[in-house]
Amino acid sequence: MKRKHYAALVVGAGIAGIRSALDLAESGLKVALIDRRPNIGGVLAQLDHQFPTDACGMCKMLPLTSRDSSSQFCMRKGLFHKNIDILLHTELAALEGDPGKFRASLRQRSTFVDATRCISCGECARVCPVHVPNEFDSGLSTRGAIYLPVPHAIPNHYVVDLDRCTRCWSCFEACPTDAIDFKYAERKDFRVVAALPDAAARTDLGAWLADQNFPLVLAEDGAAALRALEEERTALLLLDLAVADVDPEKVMRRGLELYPDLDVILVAGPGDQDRAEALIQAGARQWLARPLERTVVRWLDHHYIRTVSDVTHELEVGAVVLACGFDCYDPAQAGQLWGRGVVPGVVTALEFERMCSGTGPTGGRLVRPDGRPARNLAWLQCVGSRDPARGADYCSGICCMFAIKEARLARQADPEAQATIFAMDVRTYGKDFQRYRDEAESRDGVRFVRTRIHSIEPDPEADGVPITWMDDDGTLRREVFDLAVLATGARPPEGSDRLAEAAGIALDANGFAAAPPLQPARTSRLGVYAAGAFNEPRDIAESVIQAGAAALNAARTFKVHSPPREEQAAPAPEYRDVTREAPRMLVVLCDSCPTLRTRVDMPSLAARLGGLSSVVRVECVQGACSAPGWQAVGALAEELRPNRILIGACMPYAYVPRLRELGAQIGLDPAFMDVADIYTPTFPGTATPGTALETEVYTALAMAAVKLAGAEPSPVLGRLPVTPRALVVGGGLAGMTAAMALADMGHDVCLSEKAPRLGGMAAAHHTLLGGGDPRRVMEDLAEQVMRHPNIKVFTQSRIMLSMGRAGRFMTALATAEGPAITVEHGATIIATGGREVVPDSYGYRVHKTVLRQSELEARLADGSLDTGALGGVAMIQCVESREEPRNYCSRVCCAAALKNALTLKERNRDLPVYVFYRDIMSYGFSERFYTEARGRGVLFIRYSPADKPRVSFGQDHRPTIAAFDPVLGRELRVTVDLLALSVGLEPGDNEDLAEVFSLPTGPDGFFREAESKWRPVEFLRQGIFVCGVAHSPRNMSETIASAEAAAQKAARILAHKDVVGGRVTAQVRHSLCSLCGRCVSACAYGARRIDLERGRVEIDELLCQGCGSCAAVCPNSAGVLTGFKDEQVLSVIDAALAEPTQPTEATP
Amino acid sequence: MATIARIDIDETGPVRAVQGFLKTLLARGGVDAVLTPAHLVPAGTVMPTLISDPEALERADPLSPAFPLNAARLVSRLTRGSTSGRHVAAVLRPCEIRAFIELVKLNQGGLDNVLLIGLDCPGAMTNADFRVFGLEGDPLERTREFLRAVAGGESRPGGRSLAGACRVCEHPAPEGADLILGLHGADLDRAIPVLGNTARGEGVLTRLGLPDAPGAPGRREALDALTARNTAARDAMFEATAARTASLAGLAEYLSGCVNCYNCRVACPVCYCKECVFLTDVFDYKPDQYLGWARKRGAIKLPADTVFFHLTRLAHMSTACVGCGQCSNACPNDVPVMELFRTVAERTQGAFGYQPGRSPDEAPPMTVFREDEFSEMTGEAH
Amino acid sequence: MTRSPLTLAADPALADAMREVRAMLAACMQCGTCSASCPNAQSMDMTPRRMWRLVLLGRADTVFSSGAFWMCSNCYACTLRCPRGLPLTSAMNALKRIAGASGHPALARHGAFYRAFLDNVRRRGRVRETEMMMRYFGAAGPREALRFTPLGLRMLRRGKVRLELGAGRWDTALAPLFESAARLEGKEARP
Amino acid sequence: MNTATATRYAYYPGCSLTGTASEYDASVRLVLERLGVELAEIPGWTCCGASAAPAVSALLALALPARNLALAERDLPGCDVLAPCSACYLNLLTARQEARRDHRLHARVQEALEGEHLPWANAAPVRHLLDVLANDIGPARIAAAAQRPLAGLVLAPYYGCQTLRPYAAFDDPEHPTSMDAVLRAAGAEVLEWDKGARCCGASLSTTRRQAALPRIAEILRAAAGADAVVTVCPMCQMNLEAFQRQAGLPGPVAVLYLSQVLGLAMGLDPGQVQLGRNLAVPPGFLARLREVPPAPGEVVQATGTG
Repeated sequence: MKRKHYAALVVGAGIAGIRSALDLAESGLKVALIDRRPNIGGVLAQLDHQFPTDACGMCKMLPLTSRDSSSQFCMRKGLFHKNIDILLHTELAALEGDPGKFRASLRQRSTFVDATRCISCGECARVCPVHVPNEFDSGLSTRGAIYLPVPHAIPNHYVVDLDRCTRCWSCFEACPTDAIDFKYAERKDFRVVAALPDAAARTDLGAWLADQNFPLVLAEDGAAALRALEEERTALLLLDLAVADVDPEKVMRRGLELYPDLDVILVAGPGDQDRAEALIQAGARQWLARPLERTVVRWLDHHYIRTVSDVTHELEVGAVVLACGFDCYDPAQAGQLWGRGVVPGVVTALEFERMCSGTGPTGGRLVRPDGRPARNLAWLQCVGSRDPARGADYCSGICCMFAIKEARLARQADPEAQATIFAMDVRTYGKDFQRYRDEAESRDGVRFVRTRIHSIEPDPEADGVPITWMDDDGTLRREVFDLAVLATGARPPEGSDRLAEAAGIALDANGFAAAPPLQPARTSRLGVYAAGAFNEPRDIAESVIQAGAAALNAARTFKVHSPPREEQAAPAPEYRDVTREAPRMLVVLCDSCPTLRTRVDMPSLAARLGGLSSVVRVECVQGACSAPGWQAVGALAEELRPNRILIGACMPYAYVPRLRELGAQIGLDPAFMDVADIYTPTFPGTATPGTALETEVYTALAMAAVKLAGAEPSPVLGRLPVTPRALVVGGGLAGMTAAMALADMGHDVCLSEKAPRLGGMAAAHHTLLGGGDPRRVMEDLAEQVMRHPNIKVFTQSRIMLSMGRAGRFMTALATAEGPAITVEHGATIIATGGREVVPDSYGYRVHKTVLRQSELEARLADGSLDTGALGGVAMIQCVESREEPRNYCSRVCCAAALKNALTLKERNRDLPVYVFYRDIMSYGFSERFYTEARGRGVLFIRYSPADKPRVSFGQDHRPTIAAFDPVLGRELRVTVDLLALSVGLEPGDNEDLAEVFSLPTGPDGFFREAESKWRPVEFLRQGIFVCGVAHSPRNMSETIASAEAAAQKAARILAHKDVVGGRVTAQVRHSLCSLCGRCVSACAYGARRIDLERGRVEIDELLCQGCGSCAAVCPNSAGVLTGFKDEQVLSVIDAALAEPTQPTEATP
Repeated sequence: MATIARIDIDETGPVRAVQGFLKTLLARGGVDAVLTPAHLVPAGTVMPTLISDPEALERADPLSPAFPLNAARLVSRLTRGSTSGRHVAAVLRPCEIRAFIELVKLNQGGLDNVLLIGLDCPGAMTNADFRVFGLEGDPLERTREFLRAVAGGESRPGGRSLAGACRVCEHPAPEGADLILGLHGADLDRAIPVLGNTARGEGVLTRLGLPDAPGAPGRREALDALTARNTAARDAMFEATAARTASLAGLAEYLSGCVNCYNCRVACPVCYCKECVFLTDVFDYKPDQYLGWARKRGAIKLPADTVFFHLTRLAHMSTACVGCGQCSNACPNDVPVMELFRTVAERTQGAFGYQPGRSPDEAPPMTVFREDEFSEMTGEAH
Repeated sequence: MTRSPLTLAADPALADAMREVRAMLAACMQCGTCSASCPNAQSMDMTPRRMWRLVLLGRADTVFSSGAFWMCSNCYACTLRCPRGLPLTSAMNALKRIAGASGHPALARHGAFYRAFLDNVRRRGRVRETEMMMRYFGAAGPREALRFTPLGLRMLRRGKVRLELGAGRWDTALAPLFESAARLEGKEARP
Repeated sequence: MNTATATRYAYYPGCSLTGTASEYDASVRLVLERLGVELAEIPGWTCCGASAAPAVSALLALALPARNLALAERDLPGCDVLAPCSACYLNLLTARQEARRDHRLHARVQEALEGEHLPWANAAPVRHLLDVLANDIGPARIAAAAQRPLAGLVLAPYYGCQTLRPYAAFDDPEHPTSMDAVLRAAGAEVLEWDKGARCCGASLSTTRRQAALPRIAEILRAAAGADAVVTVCPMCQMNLEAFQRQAGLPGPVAVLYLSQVLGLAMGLDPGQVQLGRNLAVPPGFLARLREVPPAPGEVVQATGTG
């Protein structure tokens, strides 16, 4: 088999896999994207709402430059990119070879529905007698054995769930296009030889298989079986080990000798099962229990169809990205603990999400199981998380936020809804999460109860879900809720152990991919990377960042290790100029499917179309989607040389790449071609009768025809040469990581650092939670950066001025040594970091007994602190943090506190350590250290922001901390020798830089990314990227991931000779423009501005995404969209309206 | 509390008093010119006039029932992009002020160099009626007669009906003005109260040194009564118009007199396009197209696109319609354009909770996106 | 419970006695699962969660003056459910043990039943329930005995209670074990 | 786990079964005999320490039960130790599990037992009566032996705590079900309830009566739909049967040992299973029992004995 070559294989087409694939594809690399599911999108296919917008927004990930390479519609529906090949229902079976030239075997399971024939009419599902829970609705609705995995994909084909299929053939008979293929006819080529010494068994088997269409030879002994095998080619040998005359092994060996791909299936009883196992080692496929039951028919059917339908793909790939995401913990694993199955109204968060969805089983209404509206709702946090007893000594990191989101959604869906979230800690550690939570509490009245609900006990008396918990003050409370939502945590995805084996990587103790410290995208195998949540549970934004980091590593591996390959770059197609020609349109109608042919009078339709002024020829073609059909279209085009081509067929999206090819073939810009959907109106159930149907089909075609007739060639705008150099601002961990990544990929990098030496904040770390030597890492990194031939470092430099746009910026740097220098660069990475807050509270800077965590860490590291002599240490978390004006979590302070507390306990086991905290943010795998700190006797005392700890100092400066302990219900006072303050991070001097680069900053002074979830390291302004603490507080590992993600985004630009915008962009007819500015306000992409000097509205073609909002708000068509002229639109409306159903005269 | 001064009226009457006020303004108010309706010599026709010579103010008559055009567009020309540092005062009716504020929002004018003097509007006559009423006898006397009749509650002051738009106008007070000439409820034989309505207005008022007034007695009551009467008339008009235009056929009938002269568009103060889309190539149909339509439908009325023209204008401008009625005033064929616009605008403005001209800080609908609006269409909430 | 502030004064003797329990509980995160699961929490004067907290804070005085742990009926619900997998029932028993060994009369009274029981075990090898109860009443006082009278009579009627007096067959069976246990535990008690 | 062939167990009755729970002991012996299981009483067994030992001495809490395991190992090698009393069972099991978990603990206990020259390899598995009935013997054999199935009788299976927790040795410790099949095999219906694993208050009924009564009341009230509550522990049995009036129950609720129930189903008469010793077998229950039809010819067929 010829191996197809790809730069990378991405396993898992969830959000992280898609992001990685797009990142690679956009930098010009070929990617194979596979998923074991029959659809892309992962868990997000099921989710309609994402915080903070409470909407979806996944499409924001689509490429903004070179837009024509990719589909531009809802990504939950589908994704097409010219550099991405998607294989669904496919798993990685084996990965051999070395980085740069891995050999990957993929196993693709058949869906048994021919995608080229299925028209998604749904007739098959209507007749399927099977009803099983529908995974898409989390089991809240049912589906058949033939079903649509997701309701919204494009193209959307039915698939057969073979395990559930009863093979009643109803769907096969109902399918109007013969798309369902159970390989019935081909069975005659699947010869079965059954060697069964027992006569009754032979009789039974003969009878059972009588109408199964398999050629069956029944052999009564080994000799007969051997004869039968030699007689004719055989596909399957059913061999009972009880055959006595010839050693069964001999029969088997002979069979395999004759036909190497023969399936040998043994039949064994209790006595010879060991033998059977042994023979499987020798080449048998499997064994069945003697005596054979009638179920063998079904088994054979499934075995046969899998054998003949499933396919194996062999690829050569440069690198592999594993993005298999996570599975939600299944609360049923704990039996009835959470009332699953016994208490109605207990749902998982995913089920609740489906209920909130307009396309979900309840149409977006929140209802109790008895149909009454669900108003009183409870969320139970940490179901299957932070629960070592259930194998999860980690925090899933995402559930607190999705519970809050769902609580807010509930409130939106029903203003009377009351939401209660039961949680131990509310982990709002991400950017802007704290405010989101505060808003949920203050605006939406979400109630947070600090407890962990252990279980839900059924109570037949209760009108709903009874929940009992212990309040802080020790009273047992009970409340009955309409719905209880289990915030089920993240678990390694099903089959991850198999995948790990296939990919040759190690898993960690939790079952996720093991990552080396400070190499967040790496796995244990060189060249194989982990994206998204596959090596630690992560939310969308962090998954997207992680995906970018994995993509970067994959691209770097490909670049470094792949043998150079002569890629014959396809020349840019040459299109002839047809603008001056009168429209000559070829109309091709696909009439292969009977739904159209039998309902519409095709000659009459052709005749009516022929009457349109621009149409020169109307032809019918059999199966335009099939290879011969498409050749016929090509031949017609060659013959006629039309300057417009309209195709009437089904599923227009599927034709996009074909039109591109046809365009190149006949030299016609694909903008002059279109495909109109003429099949949807003909589907069973939707069809209107007779002439009305014909008119509907005609109208669809006529509309497309007049639109095409008025089409204008729209040259791709905004082609801009790229300066192959990146400017990285900031020489800390983020900046150096990004610089190294880009330099390694062969790009020039200019690194500007304002301090005299590289290192930034991370250089101040002495230890890491979980081990590792950050000093060493930082020193090595700095040295590599300094030595790298592609990197030019400017320390003590400052950015003064910057102009330009993606592909070409000019930036002036002031340096300490001499005059300002100007750097020309194609991409910019902002990595200016931040700094530790200097607090004004708790006696800091007044008493030497009060330190910041970093200072404590330093004193612990340099040995200046005698831990043995200490009588007690206290720590206060969230100092001047997580409340206005610094209302955000800095992520690193809880880890720092745990790190220092553990070090203290390590050195002095009996040293009392008290941590006063609000919520311990030990998200993800760092939860382990929280458990450990508790285990070592560190005392954690929760306080509320309304009642903070009070610190007083004695004569000897020893601090006494007094705080209300909610568990004890009284004030607690401790006197200690040292007080360490966890102060959090604040942004550096971002405002100046924001001014220079025209970048937005958020309410806390961190840079405001383009979109918090989908474009976390980008700015709305193209070509400038952000990473590290400049974006938001993050730890070293997260900083590295974001830096690599940002580097990947920059590489995406630098990898090309020029930056290309889209074909459809807005333009301004300046003579008509009144400069009212409505289009400027309406532009969602910031692509328009009023140039006051020139007195006109200017458009940045790279930023313009061709959405048309500007044209819509402009009252006099001064704002126009190429390809969507008013005249065209009016003509289309004309064509759509007022075509009376009258008998058509004969064609003139 | 706004500062209130008064313009005393002697036997020469209110118009002279207002002229005196404008003179004071030119002298001490820091303005370089005053835009005010004034009688042209010798015909007496009233037109907006930009006056910088105090003497020329003798012809000014902002109280006249003449309303030849909405002056908002003129003020926008005087203010748009002005960097001269010169200031203009403009005496305007409430609907002119509202239209001007709409234009400001659309970058067609600026508030920086203009002092808006608003009139408590007694209403105006159509051009045709004013030609009959206002051009006979001493023009200033005619104005005084008109004001007396209005104050007396006559429904046909001077024997003429007020213009249709004025009869249904629910905004007779100039809310966005810097200074308000408080005619409503005032005794026009004694004094007109001048109300400072903005910080700028109050500042100017202080500089003018006018005598203080105790307030504007009777103004609120008079305004309320007028608003109530007009609102009732307006609702009746809405009902009648809606009934006539409920179907496409009804609408075509309603607009059947339209000859595509576009006068209404030209007269419209908020139609701000440099060049209307109906004058561009978009509507340059090919001969084939006309014939095609004719063949399809058997008959096609020409000019085509009359209904389309009004629908387009409704789509573009109804949210900004201030109800000044100049469209109807301008129509040669008495198509009741104002009635249609106001009826539609009631719905379109209501949908966005938008009142054109209320405040320069309110962004026009469609230029802002609010996630929570139109949830019944987006399906976000249930 | 008093609302006065709780100051963490060092109390080495009591804190020391509880060290074993503190070690068992150290990983506690005060989630309250134990308290919500405890069938007897309503009968305790403080919830298990609060008691564990006090143990961790070394507040032996408060813990033992409360005696909530005496209410533990060894149902193991908390042990089973504790998300940290802590041996909470064992910790309860440890507290009972420390209280009993403290020699403090107030604490000793609570432990009377257990000591009477084990004393019976020591002497008899197998428990003689009737004899054991008699001894318990002797230690716990006459009111306790009166409480049981109706039950005792019912059991007597049903033939469930036999008064076995005098020596029994297993009387000395456990003597060696008790001795070596005392020796071993005594040995360990010494530093 | 025993295979079906191992039908001999080292029997540890425990002190209660020689005293207040003698009816449990008697019925266990009878029933298991009928089921073809041999019980060999551990010679010289002594008290396991009950709930008292852990509250007094950590070492004795393990050494007392370990002594009995050592005896069984020495005198009945190869047998699983079967305990019908849940408290004994848990003490024995705890000794076994803790010693397996912590070899130093194992050594200490061994040291304590050295005085008697009693080696303890910790080799014998510890099994609860219910475990043996449900899993070793199995419903099929029980059904086969049930000559007088208790058709029409609704029984509430009550497991108590120490049968199930903390080790979860043979059943779901929160929602146990092992008794269901056993009771159904006896021909009875099983009450669907959620109190089977609730605590009865245990020795609090002695030390803190007022604290225990609400527990008892909660359980018995929930059993309202059943003809009887079925127990597998003398402590639970005592608490549930002895304090019904104090707990404020409106009327008496029958409480029987599982072995008594099985005995009745096997055709033993109430006297043989010593129903007369139970403190709570109201007349109504005896009447219901008489309604159960005498064994018809076609007794419930044993299915799939394998």
